[in-house]
Amino acid sequence: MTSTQVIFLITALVTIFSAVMVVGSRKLFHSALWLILSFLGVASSFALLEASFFAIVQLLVYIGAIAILIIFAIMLTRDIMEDEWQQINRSWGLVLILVITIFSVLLGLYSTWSGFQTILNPLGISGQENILAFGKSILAPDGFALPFEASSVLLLAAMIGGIYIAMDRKQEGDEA
Amino acid sequence: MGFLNFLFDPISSISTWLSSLLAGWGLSNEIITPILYLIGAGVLGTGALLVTLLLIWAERKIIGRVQDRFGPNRVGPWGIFQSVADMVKIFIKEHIIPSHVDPIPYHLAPILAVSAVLLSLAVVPLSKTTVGTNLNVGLLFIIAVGGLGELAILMAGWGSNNKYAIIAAFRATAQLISYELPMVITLIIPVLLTGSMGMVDLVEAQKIPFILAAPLAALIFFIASIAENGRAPFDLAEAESELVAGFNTEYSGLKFGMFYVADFLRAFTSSIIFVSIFLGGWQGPWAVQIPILGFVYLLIKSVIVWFVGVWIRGSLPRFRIDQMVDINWKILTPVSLILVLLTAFIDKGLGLSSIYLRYIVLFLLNIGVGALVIQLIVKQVKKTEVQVDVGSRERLVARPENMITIHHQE
Amino acid sequence: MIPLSWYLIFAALLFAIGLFGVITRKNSVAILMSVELMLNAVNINFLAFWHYHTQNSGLPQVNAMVFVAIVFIAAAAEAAVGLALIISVYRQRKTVVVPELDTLKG
Amino acid sequence: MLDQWLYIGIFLGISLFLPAVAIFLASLLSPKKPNAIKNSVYECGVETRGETWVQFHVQYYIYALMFMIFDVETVFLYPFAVAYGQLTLFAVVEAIIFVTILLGGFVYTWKKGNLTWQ
Repeated sequence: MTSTQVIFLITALVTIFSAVMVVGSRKLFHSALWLILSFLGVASSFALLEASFFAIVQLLVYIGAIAILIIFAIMLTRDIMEDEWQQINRSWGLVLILVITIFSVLLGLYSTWSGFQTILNPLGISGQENILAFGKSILAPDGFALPFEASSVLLLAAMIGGIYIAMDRKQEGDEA
Repeated sequence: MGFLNFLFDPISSISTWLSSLLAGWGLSNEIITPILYLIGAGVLGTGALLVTLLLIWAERKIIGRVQDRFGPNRVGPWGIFQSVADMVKIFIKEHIIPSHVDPIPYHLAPILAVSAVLLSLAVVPLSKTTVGTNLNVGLLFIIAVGGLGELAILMAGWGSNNKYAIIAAFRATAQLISYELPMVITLIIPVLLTGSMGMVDLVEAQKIPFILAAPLAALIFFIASIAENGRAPFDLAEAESELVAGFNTEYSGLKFGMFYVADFLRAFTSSIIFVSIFLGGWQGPWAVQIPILGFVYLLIKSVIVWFVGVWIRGSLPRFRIDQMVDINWKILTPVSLILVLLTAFIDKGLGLSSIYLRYIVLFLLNIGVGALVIQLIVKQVKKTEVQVDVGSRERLVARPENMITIHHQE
Repeated sequence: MIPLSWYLIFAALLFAIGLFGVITRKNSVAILMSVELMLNAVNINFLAFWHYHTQNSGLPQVNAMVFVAIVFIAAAAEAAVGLALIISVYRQRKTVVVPELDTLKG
Repeated sequence: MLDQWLYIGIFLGISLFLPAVAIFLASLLSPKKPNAIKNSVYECGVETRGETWVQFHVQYYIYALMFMIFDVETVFLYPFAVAYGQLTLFAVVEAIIFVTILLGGFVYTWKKGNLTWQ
């Protein structure tokens, strides 16, 4: 058991625990806070995988933007009664069995693969090589230039669609 | 010679000495590194918090002079121990915890607020040889940890269980995320010029500071970082003279003090960051040979930038919320996006090899875009300006539409 | 140092929890949060395999990185439109609880 | 690489630890005399009625959404900026098209008046 493994196990446990709390919390705002903690855990596992850029983007996009957007939406749709409601469907036992089945089937499939037990060693990349290769590939016409432009269109659609849906023309000006 | 080396570069000398000392005790490398890191982080964090005491005093003094007051002048010479006295007082004040607070967010928020400010120091190179850590995505790291500060504000607002606190928290967060956008976008320009996101590479690439290649970008970044600090003229979220107190209404004692510390410290760290990105950081004459000199340069530059920030705080009146929103979304963000595009296109299109020519072209480009923007703003203001006949008996009511502002054309 | 299997199990667990949340939670914002968990699990898998392939070939691999970036973009788009829909529904029906949104029921 | 992240982790620990210890010490030193009035919610002296329940204006959401969309761009724009020195003019134009498409959405939102504070 090396120290890296211990660090990984701690982050994984924290992440899994907070993910459980996201699903299990009664208050929505608490769910959102647990969600942020699990995003942080995922970011640190990205860092352990030496994908620094994505660890930071995880912080920037998920915690800095998506989590805040979710919290804003929670505040916009908050209801006085929310905490008294039954938060989970009554048939959750069935779903639990289904989910455990899916999980064990996944594990079974993984374990038949020969590379499953590979030890991941440090890559020894501390400079910009990864990001540079990534940057070049998304702009190379024989690389990923098309997905790159398509994602811009996706974002455009999300922006216009989101704003169009969220803005309500009839009730303008009813600010609290 | 050894002594001279120590004098020129004390921090790395100490760390070399410490690591050899620990190795002498038979510790393996795997333990020495974390211990050194722990000591380094501890010294940096404690030092920053202690410097805050000085910063608070200096800022109060400067603001006092700007507003034609004395500022603190009773405790010690020039009142220099005023913030020490304040600290002692705030330490022994009662922590009033209002009923029905949401305990975890309420208690965690002040801690997180300070932590978010301190963390950005971890990647800033303090001299040629001294840097917390040379993370290869340091620049983005600095922006990302700023997001933790927004989180602290939201948690404080929610946890307090107070209508005003939560409204203020939402206002503050909306302002912070809005102004984070021009920061994120303008910082692409230094990365374009360097080809690296590491802070060490970024500073070392600035034999000529980037502010000469991108003055407009630096200006936008500076304005955005003032707004990120939530200080005048962008202090709508805790307009001291208008609202209750902002998101920290329900905090008292040292918990409030932590928000206060975070506020004053952030003013300084953001100027350190500005200096590192646009003004060459520790670069200066003989800074390579004598690293300690680089640290001095960094401090001098940062203090100057910080002073400009305080000066602005003392001089400018507060913006209204619609002006604050307009400045960001209708000026800073579009201008910074267009500036990035133009910089990338013109620099690549001309393909100049001489660094001086490149800088001159980019400088002219920035000035040109800046002049154009100012012209547009002036035109827009003229269009919406309301002519007031001072002699007439009718007076305009102080309403947003009657003021000189940049209005959206419906 | 860390076996690939740990990352895969970790990601599968996170995915399972997210899936459980998506199916069982009643509040639509909570469902969206669970979807974000699942997307995160997918990203862990992508990056674990990225590390694996980079280690095997010795060169920086870009395919997985592009996938992760697209997942980020898709997550952002999904959150933007999803939450906007929730806000819009809330405004008309004063509820965000999925079982109560049963207008289409016969 | 992992070393650098280790430092960040340790620094995060320290930067959480220092204020936490300060607050803990202060809570030991400070007097504790709570009473109902002192602990009531600070809302201009009037007793609060109902829960802290405020309906927020949707404008906040619009700004958060715009911020998120442009923030996500960084996933592509920063790697582009890092690779910039080795790119051809054609590749730079591609990136410009990428941003211009989004700028189109920005202009649309602006013209619709959704960026103006209401």
